[in-house]
Amino acid sequence: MDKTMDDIIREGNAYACIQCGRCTGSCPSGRECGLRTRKIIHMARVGIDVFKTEELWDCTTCFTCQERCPKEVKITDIIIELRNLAVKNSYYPSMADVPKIIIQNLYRTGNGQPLSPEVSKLRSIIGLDKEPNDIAKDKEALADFQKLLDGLPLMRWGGI
Amino acid sequence: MKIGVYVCHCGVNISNTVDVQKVISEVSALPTVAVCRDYQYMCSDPGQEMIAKDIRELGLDRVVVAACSPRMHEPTFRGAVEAAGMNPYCFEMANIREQCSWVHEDKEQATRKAADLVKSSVARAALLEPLNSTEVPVTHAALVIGGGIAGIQTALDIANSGYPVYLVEKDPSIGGHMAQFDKTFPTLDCAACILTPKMVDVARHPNIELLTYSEVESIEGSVGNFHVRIRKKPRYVNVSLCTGCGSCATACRLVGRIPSEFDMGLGKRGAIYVPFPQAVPLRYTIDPEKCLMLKHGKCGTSPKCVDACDRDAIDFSMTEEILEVDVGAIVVATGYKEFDPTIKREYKYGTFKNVMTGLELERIFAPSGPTGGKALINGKVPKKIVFVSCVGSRDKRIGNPYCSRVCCMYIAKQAHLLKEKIPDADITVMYTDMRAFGKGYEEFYERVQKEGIKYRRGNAAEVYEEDGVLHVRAEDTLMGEPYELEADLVVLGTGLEPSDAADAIGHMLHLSRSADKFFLEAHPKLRPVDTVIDGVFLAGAAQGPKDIPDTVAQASGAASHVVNLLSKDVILAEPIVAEVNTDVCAGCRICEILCPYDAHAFDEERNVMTINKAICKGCGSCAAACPSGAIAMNHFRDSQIVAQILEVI
Amino acid sequence: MDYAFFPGCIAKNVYPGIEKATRIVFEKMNVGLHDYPYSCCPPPGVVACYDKDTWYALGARNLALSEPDNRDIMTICAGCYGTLHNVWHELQHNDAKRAYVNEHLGRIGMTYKGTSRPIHFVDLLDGMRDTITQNKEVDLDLRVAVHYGCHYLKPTTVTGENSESPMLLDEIVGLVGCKSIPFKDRLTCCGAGGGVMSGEPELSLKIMERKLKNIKKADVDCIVNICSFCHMNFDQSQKKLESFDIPVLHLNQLLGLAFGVKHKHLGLHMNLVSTRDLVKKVKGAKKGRDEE
Amino acid sequence: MAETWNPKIVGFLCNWCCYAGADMAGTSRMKYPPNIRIIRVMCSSRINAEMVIKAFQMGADAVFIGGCHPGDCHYVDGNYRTQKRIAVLRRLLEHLGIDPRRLRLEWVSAAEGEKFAQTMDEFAKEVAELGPSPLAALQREVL
Ligand SMILES: Cc1cc2nc3c(=O)[nH]c(=O)nc-3n(C[C@H](O)[C@H](O)[C@H](O)COP(=O)(O)OP(=O)(O)OC[C@H]3O[C@@H](n4cnc5c(N)ncnc54)[C@H](O)[C@@H]3O)c2cc1C
Ligand SMILES: Cc1cc2nc3c(=O)[nH]c(=O)nc-3n(C[C@H](O)[C@H](O)[C@H](O)COP(=O)(O)OP(=O)(O)OC[C@H]3O[C@@H](n4cnc5c(N)ncnc54)[C@H](O)[C@@H]3O)c2cc1C
Ligand code: SF4
Ligand code: SF4
Ligand code: SF4
Ligand code: SF4
Ligand code: SF4
Ligand code: SF4
Ligand code: SF4
Ligand code: SF4
Repeated sequence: MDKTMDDIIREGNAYACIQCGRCTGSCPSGRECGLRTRKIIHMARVGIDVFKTEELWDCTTCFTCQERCPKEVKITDIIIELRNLAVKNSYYPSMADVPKIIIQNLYRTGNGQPLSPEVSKLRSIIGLDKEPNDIAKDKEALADFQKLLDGLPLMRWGGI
Repeated sequence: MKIGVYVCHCGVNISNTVDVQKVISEVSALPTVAVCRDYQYMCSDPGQEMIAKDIRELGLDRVVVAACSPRMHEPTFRGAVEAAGMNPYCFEMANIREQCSWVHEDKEQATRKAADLVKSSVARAALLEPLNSTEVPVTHAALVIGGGIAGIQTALDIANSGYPVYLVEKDPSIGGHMAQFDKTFPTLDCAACILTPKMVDVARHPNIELLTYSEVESIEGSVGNFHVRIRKKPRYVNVSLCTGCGSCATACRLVGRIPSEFDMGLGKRGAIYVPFPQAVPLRYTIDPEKCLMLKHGKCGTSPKCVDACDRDAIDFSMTEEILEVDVGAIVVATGYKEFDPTIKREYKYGTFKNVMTGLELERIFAPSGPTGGKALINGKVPKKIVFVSCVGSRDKRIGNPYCSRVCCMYIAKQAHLLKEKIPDADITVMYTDMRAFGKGYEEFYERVQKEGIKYRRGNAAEVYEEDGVLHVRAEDTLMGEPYELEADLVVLGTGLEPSDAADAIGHMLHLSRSADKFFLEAHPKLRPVDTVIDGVFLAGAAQGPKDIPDTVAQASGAASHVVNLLSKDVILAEPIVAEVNTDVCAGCRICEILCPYDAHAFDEERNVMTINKAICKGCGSCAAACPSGAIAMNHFRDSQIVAQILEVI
Repeated sequence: MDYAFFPGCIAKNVYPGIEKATRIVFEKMNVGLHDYPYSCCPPPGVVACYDKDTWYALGARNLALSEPDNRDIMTICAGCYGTLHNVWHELQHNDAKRAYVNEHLGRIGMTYKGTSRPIHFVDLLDGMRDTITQNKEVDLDLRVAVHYGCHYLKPTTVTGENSESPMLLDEIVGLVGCKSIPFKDRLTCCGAGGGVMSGEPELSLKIMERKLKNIKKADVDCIVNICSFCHMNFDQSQKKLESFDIPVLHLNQLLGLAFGVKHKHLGLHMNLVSTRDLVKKVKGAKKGRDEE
Repeated sequence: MAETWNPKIVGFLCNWCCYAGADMAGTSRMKYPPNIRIIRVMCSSRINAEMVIKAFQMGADAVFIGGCHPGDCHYVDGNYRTQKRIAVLRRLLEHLGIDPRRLRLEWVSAAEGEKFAQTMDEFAKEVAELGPSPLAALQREVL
């Protein structure tokens, strides 16, 4: 189900953008960095390979821009799709490296944020099971989960 | 049977998609078709002449034109065949443009469909019967609904042509929104100076019956003969006694306690009031929702207004009156309402007092307004002012995808007026695009910039307050930098929506709405003041957002259409009506209850139904239901429809 | 009432006090919470941003687990809710995606039907206001800064919430005697989402710093959140920034205090920012009540 | 059948709303599949069961009836009567072995060109999925 730039522009209504700038004006991240949401949408709709820009990874996906866009441009959805496209084209900057560890954890334990021995101790102090009653504990479920992940595209693109 | 068939290329509009020659060769083979030709533009003079010549020389008795929609040119061709001596109802049209060449891409299939449609029209044409229109007299009077500048201009133009006009306005005074403005763009004329004389003309015009504080209850009938019921709401003041002196208003126990609608709630009035000093008619009205006497039956020991009125004009026993009038034509001029920005929550309208709408600010400029024309916002002179454009317009999220056309310019006007009143004010307009397309508009925009108003491209994202100061957040899209401005006044350039009060009128007249919910004109370019309902016309912002020059132009256009209609003594009524074959009718009376117009009358003696031709509008509902097949729906007979079905499958 | 309980990995593996508080509070309110072999949601900022299809499939696996028992799924984190609810919503509308997801789940003998709905616990509390009041033992009398969390509110086309002026959380803290104090930009993002906290910690910290400054100005006793991820960001960032010390409570921890639960059972002492003064203040309030 | 089967749809459209809406689709150059053949009537209430059944008997795969939105009928309430009639007619069709989904009633206003085009798109697809009408097949055999 790989999407092309064209699909992303069309499905996200990017062509309808009137460059009003309400998105950038709303963006909590752009206030602190070089992310210009409007510009991302503009670059996308005029056919620039915007998935190569690093600013794409500055978005916290807070959806404020998408909520306020008067033209119903699905801005945040587009940003996420563009990131997918970037990953598929091996175009992710260094900051996207850290999440790789999270993906490795996910595969190994079923949780992006795995249990540490310290927290396990803390859990028992406050009267919880040492280990949460979840996938990490249920070996059968974890094996299935890994089998599921093995066949999913993330493992192909995530470069793990 | 000799049928002539004419296939139009419509330039290339049809022939690009439909293989006209192929259609011709298929249709020519039909036994009833005597001649089949094609032509570049059938509706042009030579095209029409081609048909006329064939009628005369070949003795055609039916004509089929395959071209655009019959809603476009059926009247044209009916006229052409009639001029050549054929009954106009023996003419039939096949729509191979709007419903074929323009909507399909596959040439082969479009050609197949076009051929089917033409054959179906030929089959129908063979069964058409000559019909004769009946003449109906025209009532020489008009109704204008809505007393804004549109309604005022229309009413004056019609009245000046010598025809009586009923002008119905729901509010106590005419004037509409224009009366709320101090100055108007782009020339900055004083609105009152140009509007008030017109309002007075309306009141004084011998041909105009002004019905303010009134609403249309119902409308029946059709072009030439509408029967209208108008409800006059009680003013509780006898208008023939009241001199408009205003003693009552100053005396009213509630004076200065009720938010004035005209002042957008910024000013206060009493329970007995005129909306504004130049109101027409200048007669007082008591607000039944607020007046102590009307609500509780008691106002102190005695109503102060009554005591104050020398003319004994106040009359609490007044009740509403129903007025019935007959008119030949109707103009709908119900105008607009301002978009309510409360739902654009990020702008905090309603939360922060210093966030205002465009219309509210208009009242601040007005010498008769809540601040007496002084630039005071909540008691203070604002120094930092931010305008926000396109609030409630060009916004799909809230369902108003259209541009409101006036806000760019009224923002420029208001920025100018504020600068004039507060020379040291720092004024910024945050905008998406600047639309200054009218005569003198771009020039005005430049003038305002020269005066020091800053235009920054990129619209406001949100408004917040910190330590009592408003802040507006935006991106300057030309620099690509987000920034924030402090403001002690934020003006929202609110857009236009159709008036709520127009809903009921729309239903009464069966008017269609366009996607923007304004009333739909008969053709977006060529018939912008007509509706598809004969005898009903549109003027002003009821048809779509527009400024005053465009409103007035359209109003005069609507008036000329009305006058055109009223200048005739009779018009022809379409003979497309239902008829009962009394030999077949079984007297079951099923049809009777179906007719929305009560056109049926039962003949007890003969035990058969009859239909009054003058009342029937030709929907065909009764004909569809008659179990005996006794009702013939002229021009849409069962046999004619079935013949079409057979051909299209 | 019975729900499948989706604690999410932060509440399980980083701030277990949140998991504990949730279990206690909901038990007191007679809501049954049931465990399933859940994986993490998976995180929208990482998995969705890398590959959305994988996100749908893993999300659907979680959603499908309680389907045989006909249980809706309660989440206590806006991030988990964001994932599960968005996945659920998309699969509700998008047949192709649903088929895709089921094709993959089929490989491990599962199917996704869409019969179990994810619910954010605050929406659940909305309907249990009387129960909250009945369980209240301490009138907390605190000035709090509430934080809604972006993915609980938005996108509104999916959540159906009011994203510009929500009041629900303010009202709920009000039920236990707290006063929600308005502060500048109270609805803006905490800076954690979208993989920014892990991928670009400095940017994330800048967004948070601005937010904390605004909260500090409002002079509150604590920050109350409804998202374990925001919770972690608020707590850890203050330690990194060093100039703030505003205690951070997940709403369930706040409710726990109001229900008279000992702060140690709520794991409050595990926060990086000390909650000692806050706990003292609450104890004082309780004493005050006892003496009445 | 040598040629590929294309659903045949007969459309009855009221003059004031749906027919105008179909015109609007044309004026706006919206594209939809060419399966429908439109017959114009003044009001959707002009259509009766005989006409619809006739269409099916003659080999139509589906029938579309278009009228004004409730409250907008040019003849006050013709569309309500149509709606009632169609409900009865659907049952009758079922009786005759015709899937009632082959008869579609839709309100389209004069401004809703987009809705008309979309409806045509959808309906053509739906009918294609339903396959040739059994009655139409019968008709073809007889011929
Ligand atoms: C803030 C603002 C500033 C503007 N400034 C300018 C300017 O400077 N220059 C300019 O050219 N244009 C300006 N405009 C646009 C201008 O207001 C319109 O062009 C003009 O008012 C349209 O006139 P109208 O008669 O069509 O509608 P309206 O002014 O809306 O009048 C309609 C009238 O119909 C009445 N009515 C409605 N429904 C019914 C009913 N069912 N029965 C009876 N009566 C009914 C209403 O009460 C009203 O009196 C401005 C608009 C706004 C919002
Ligand atoms: C490139 C272009 C594209 C456009 N596209 C559109 C569009 O898609 N839609 C749209 O709505 N509008 C469009 N317009 C605008 C449109 O052309 C005008 O609105 C319209 O033509 C104006 O009509 P008119 O009759 O006033 O003037 P004209 O079309 O200019 O007609 C004036 C007539 O008067 C004659 N004339 C002039 N002087 C005299 C004289 N002294 N004596 C006798 N006869 C005289 C001229 O020969 C001419 O025939 C477009 C304009 C341009 C330039
Ligand atoms: S808010 Fe929407 S329309 Fe405006 S610039 Fe951003 S994407 Fe474009
Ligand atoms: S979703 Fe991303 S781009 Fe949009 S406002 Fe939030 S951080 Fe900025
Ligand atoms: S006091 Fe009497 S005459 Fe004067 S305005 Fe009032 S009602 Fe009219
Ligand atoms: S009766 Fe009393 S309240 Fe009513 S208008 Fe007269 S003075 Fe005012
Ligand atoms: S006129 Fe200007 S402000 Fe108004 S909607 Fe159009 S572009 Fe926006
Ligand atoms: S001059 Fe023409 S192109 Fe330029 S803004 Fe005006 S209408 Fe548009
Ligand atoms: S339905 Fe037909 S048969 Fe019955 S009364 Fe009317 S015309 Fe006569
Ligand atoms: S055709 Fe319609 S309007 Fe005419 S008599 Fe029959 S039901 Fe009445």
